[in-house]
Amino acid sequence: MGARLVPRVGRVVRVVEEAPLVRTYHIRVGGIAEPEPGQFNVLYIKGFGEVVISVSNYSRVDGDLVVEHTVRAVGTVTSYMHSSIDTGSLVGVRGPYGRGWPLREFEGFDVLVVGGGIGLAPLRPILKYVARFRDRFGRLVLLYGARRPVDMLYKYEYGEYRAIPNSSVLFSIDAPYVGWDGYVGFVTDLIDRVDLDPRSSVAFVCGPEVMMKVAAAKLVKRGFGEDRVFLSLERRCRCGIGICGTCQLGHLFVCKDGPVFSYQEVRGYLAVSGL
Amino acid sequence: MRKVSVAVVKLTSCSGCINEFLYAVASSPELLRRVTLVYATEFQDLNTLEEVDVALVEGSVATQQQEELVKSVRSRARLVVALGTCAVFGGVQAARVGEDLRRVILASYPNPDFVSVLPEVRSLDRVVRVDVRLQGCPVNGDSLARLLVKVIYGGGEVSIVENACSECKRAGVQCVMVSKGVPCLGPVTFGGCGALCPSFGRGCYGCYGLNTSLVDAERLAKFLEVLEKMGMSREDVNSLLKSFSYSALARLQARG
Amino acid sequence: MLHSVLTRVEGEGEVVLKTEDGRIVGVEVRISEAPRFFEYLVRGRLYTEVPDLVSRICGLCGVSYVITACRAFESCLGLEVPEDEDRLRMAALAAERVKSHVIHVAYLNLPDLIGLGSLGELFESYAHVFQRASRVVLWARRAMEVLGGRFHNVVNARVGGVYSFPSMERVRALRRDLDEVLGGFLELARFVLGLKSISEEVHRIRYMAVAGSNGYAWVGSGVVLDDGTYVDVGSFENYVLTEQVGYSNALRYRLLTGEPYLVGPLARFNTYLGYLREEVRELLEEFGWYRPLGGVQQSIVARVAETYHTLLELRDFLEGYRERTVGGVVRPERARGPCVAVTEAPRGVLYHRYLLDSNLRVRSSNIITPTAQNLACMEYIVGSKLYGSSFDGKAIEVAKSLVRAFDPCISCSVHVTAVEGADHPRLPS
Amino acid sequence: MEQLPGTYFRGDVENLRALFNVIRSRGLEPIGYVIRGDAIYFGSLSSFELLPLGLEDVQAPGSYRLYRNPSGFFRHSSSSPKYWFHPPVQRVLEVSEGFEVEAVQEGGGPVALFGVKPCDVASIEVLDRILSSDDSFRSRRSRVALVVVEECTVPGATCFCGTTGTGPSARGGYDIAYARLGGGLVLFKYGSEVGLKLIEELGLTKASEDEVAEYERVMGRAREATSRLPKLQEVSRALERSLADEAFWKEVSSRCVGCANCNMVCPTCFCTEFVDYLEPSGRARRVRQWFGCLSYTYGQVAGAHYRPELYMRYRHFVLHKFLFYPKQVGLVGCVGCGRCVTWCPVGLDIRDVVSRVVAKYGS
Ligand SMILES: Cc1cc2nc3c(=O)[nH]c(=O)nc-3n(C[C@H](O)[C@H](O)[C@H](O)COP(=O)(O)OP(=O)(O)OC[C@H]3O[C@@H](n4cnc5c(N)ncnc54)[C@H](O)[C@@H]3O)c2cc1C
Ligand code: SF4
Ligand code: SF4
Ligand code: SF4
Repeated sequence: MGARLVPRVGRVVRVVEEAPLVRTYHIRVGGIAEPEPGQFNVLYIKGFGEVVISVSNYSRVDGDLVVEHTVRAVGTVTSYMHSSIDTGSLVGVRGPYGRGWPLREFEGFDVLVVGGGIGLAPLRPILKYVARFRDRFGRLVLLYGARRPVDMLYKYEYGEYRAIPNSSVLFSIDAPYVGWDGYVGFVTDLIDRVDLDPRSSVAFVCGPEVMMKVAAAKLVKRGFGEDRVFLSLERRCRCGIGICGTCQLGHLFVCKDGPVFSYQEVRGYLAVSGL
Repeated sequence: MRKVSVAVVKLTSCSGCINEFLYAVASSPELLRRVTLVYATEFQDLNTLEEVDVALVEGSVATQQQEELVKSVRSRARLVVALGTCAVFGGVQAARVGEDLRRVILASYPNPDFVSVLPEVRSLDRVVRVDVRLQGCPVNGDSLARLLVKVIYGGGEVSIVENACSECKRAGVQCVMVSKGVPCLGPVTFGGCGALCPSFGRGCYGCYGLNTSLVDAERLAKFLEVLEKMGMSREDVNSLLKSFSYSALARLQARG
Repeated sequence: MLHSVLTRVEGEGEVVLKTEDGRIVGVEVRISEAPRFFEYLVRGRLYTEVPDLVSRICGLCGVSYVITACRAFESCLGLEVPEDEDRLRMAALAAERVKSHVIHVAYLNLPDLIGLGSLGELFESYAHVFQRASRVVLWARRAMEVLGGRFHNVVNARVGGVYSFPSMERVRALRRDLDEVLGGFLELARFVLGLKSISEEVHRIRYMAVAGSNGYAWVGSGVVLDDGTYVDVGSFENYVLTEQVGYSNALRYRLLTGEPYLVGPLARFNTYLGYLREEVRELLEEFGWYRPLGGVQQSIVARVAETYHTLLELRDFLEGYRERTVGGVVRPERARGPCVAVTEAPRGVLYHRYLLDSNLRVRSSNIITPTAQNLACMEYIVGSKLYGSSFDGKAIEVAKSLVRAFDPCISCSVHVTAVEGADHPRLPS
Repeated sequence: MEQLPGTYFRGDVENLRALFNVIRSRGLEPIGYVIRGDAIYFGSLSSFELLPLGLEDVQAPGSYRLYRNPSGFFRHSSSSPKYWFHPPVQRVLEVSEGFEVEAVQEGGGPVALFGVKPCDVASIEVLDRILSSDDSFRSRRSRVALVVVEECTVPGATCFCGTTGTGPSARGGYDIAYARLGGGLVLFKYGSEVGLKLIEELGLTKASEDEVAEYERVMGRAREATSRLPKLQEVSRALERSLADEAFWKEVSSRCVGCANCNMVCPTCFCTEFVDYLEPSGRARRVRQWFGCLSYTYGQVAGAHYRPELYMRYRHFVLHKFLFYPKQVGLVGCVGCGRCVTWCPVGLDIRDVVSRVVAKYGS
């Protein structure tokens, strides 16, 4: 009787090769709700398992949704997706789940988006959202870092981001690379170069956990309130709806209390190793 | 319909795991239809080893020839599966390691000069890179079938590491250690057998191998104290561990 | 020149035909399977641990090993096995024989008889045969799971009996499925027995089976030779000669006279023909096979007959089965003399001997396996057939099919021992 | 409906049997502790004889023995109500070759918890809250039409339900509770209208003042025996302060081998993993099964591990029960049954850990 654990069946309508080992799947599916920025779906790959993947964008087509999921091949199911799931393939979709970025709460604020690597995926809907409701927010700053230029996601969209009025976009890569004239170093270094007034700004961060911790600490130091810095966390997620228990971080369930948390909520837990 | 080519390679072992493979394919005609055996000395005559999708390797490496064989298998196989406790840990034959080889041979053979084996008994991963480990003496044929099907479809199995106790409890079997005072290695042994021994009312003797992602040398030593109180000597546990978990034990000792 | 010709046997071995000027001048059965030194591995172990360990000698006939070891210790420690527990263990032994025989008949031997190279081909062209065989094997597997815990390395046997009785429910389910399995098996049996390709060739060979068995050959007090000579298990080692040859990792055995001898289904069949059940006899008569078998290639007939007989015995066992509680564990103090036992493993006489020290730990042991006993016989039969003939594809085929008819299980044959060396105290005879 | 003071009824085991039969005759399936072979399981009670009435369990850290003893008192075994409410292995999905997804439906009629201990009843309430969005659990939960509790007159040596406030007497959430006192006397009380009706139907008479006094004396003793640990609020507070004390957690868990027996026997541990089966034809099945946070994979993700060391996972187990559960569902997750103490093969004792943490970090 696992009604909530039963996926809808969708079809992959397009696959975009983003970067080495990263592909974006556009999946057309009916009967699921419109996702909020920062929410995720659970994708079921028949016979192999489910994976929790953020919605990186979506659109509507004739009453169906086309949800975009940017997937990095790292383990069993995701690697199988890369080798065997292509345009035309059927994929199970459950969701959208979780608490996304609190954009409504921060209308009128300047928005700082900090992403690292695959972490840009759940942040992308923020960019789309701000672009769509441009007048509801102040400045928009995107800081995005990757290991190498080739690892950067959504390269084809950077023009679009830059074209958002009153916005700036800064990139970084980890180590020097031929032809790269942008910043070299940690993306968190870029925080120093941002001239936002912390008192009227909100920060949304997603990337590897160490990067998020550094970013949050830096932002707080710069004057961002701990309740104005939001992180999208990761733990082992199986059910997506808080009944399998494996995603607990302290008393929080990453899947249903998160994945987006204010730094205030999780700072204590993140400070203890292995909690 | 996708087919995978499979090589079944036997090293030092008893053929038990290969027979589980035979069961795995015999249990489902559909599975059999999707497997092309390209190398299997046990079942067929044609025996040149070419490129294969999957090499199922049973047994541990105890001779020079086996070392060469397994390296050549590795170079030709996309996926190398260490099949069973011998391949994963060394197997019962590893219990002789560290003993005077001549004495060992003399226990079985009148003329030791005719027999040539290496002093070490190595698990597969100490000789070549291993992609999948399926422990068990013998390996569980149903798990093997499950893996094969996933490989045929182009993927693999999500790994879950837990000890035999979890299976025991899920199966509703009452813990023999706690309820009968019977020494049992289940608490430190990889799951996978479905808690077979406890379900027959006896203690686990560890044939799925010591789970070193859970116990370190210190914890193991403390656990052995518990077994000792139940009447199983340290010596006996150690010989069981050497028989079924040799390489894991060696790893623990190396870690200190 | 040397030519290696053997595959499709359990384990690693080869038959080498030696030639001079294109003529075959010698045959060597080489066991290249790496030795595992079980005689050494069991040293110092408590007798209670030995059955689980020696079970690993062979992935095909582990129950035989377990039961032989258990019986060896029970005899020297004076342990009585409750009758129900003994019957349960013997039923597991029976299931093992079924499994082993059907695998050999259908998967390993049949391709020879119908001219196919492999299991895969058999499956393609004889799907029905394959499926019937598989069904029997799968049933036997389930039987072993219910009775002994699993297909190989069963866990439900201990020195003194068993660990627990399977539930009635599981036993009933087995019984329920047996009828269909038997029906399918009979079709397979008829197909095999009706094959014209079973060689009528006669080999003049000595053979040996377990003696003193209650009914058909399972376990006993000793062995009996084709000429009726009875040898008590206690003097078994005095009646066989052990030899070791440089080209093989397995020891081999001959009778005291130097003659090679055969153990296994054919030996049992010829010795116990009159003990086969009525239904088996009728089936054999239908195809003219109710008579002593003359050549090793006819072993397949013995295997089919034994399988049928055993399935029927198992049916009786399952029908009479009652769930019980197991007897308590008795802790014996000391062993009276050497611990010896013989069992009919699927491939023939299996002999174990252990000496225990005062702490009931193994001091030394000797395990003589069926395939090891058959090696000399294999060489003899292949040699006498091919000696002097020209080396060609036909000779290779002949050699292969002859050796395969023995169903050599090489995994176990390399664990053969031992002439008493300095290390082994000689047994009092 | 609350028990009116003084409204206890007296009876004996035969009345219990009568109650059992009435319940069955109403079409309810009694579930509770069932004798099966040489062990006690939690499941369907097809007859009154299967109740472990003449059995006694003797528990200690790492040890459990069951004896036949006509006047003995049975507490519980390793098997808790979780086996029934949140089965160890559940099929979730069946998916056809062509990707038609079918949710596994599970039917079943109404049931009555019969003879279930207060701690275990409390554990169901905990599961109720934590698994509120689990359809399978909820459907099983909704089948419970009646609750008959057996109060613990003689608690076991590892029980500490008095501390957790979950026993030894029934706390509510029951229709009928009964206590087995010496000399075959069984004292009944009701917790609902339905319970009262049933008691009346059984024709039970009111208990005497002496009997009630005896009952209160026995229960008082039982409460005292199970209340020897520090107060729960203090435990939570101390735990909160101990979070980062690596050395402490390493020390208290140094004998743990990560077998996860504690998780499996704990009536409120609910964590599950999913396993995917694929048939050669392309048919697939998803199965959900109990998974303990002491197991290695707990906290592991592709390419990283959030709780790589065993002490971290042991710490999580303890924290979850006493610190996180209250924040998650407003109830302490430990119901004081002592199972994790008894069934830990090395006898690690959560009571010790709790006492030590309070000793070190208490106010
Ligand atoms: C809220 C959230 C959003 C995510 N969004 C994305 C995304 O947009 N793009 C992307 O590529 N990845 C994302 N991930 C990570 C993604 O879930 C894992 O990479 C994926 O589950 C790995 O599965 P696997 O089967 O390939 O790996 P395996 O290592 O084989 O894992 C087996 C199972 O463990 C669980 N698991 C393993 N790693 C993780 C992990 N890192 N996080 C959560 N569960 C895990 C999954 O259930 C998985 O099926 C997200 C994770 C979370 C928690
Ligand atoms: S933590 Fe231990 S004592 Fe508490 S409810 Fe769980 S098993 Fe019982
Ligand atoms: S203690 Fe561990 S296994 Fe139990 S519910 Fe909590 S997190 Fe899950
Ligand atoms: S606390 Fe005990 S029962 Fe729990 S995992 Fe550790 S050793 Fe096992």
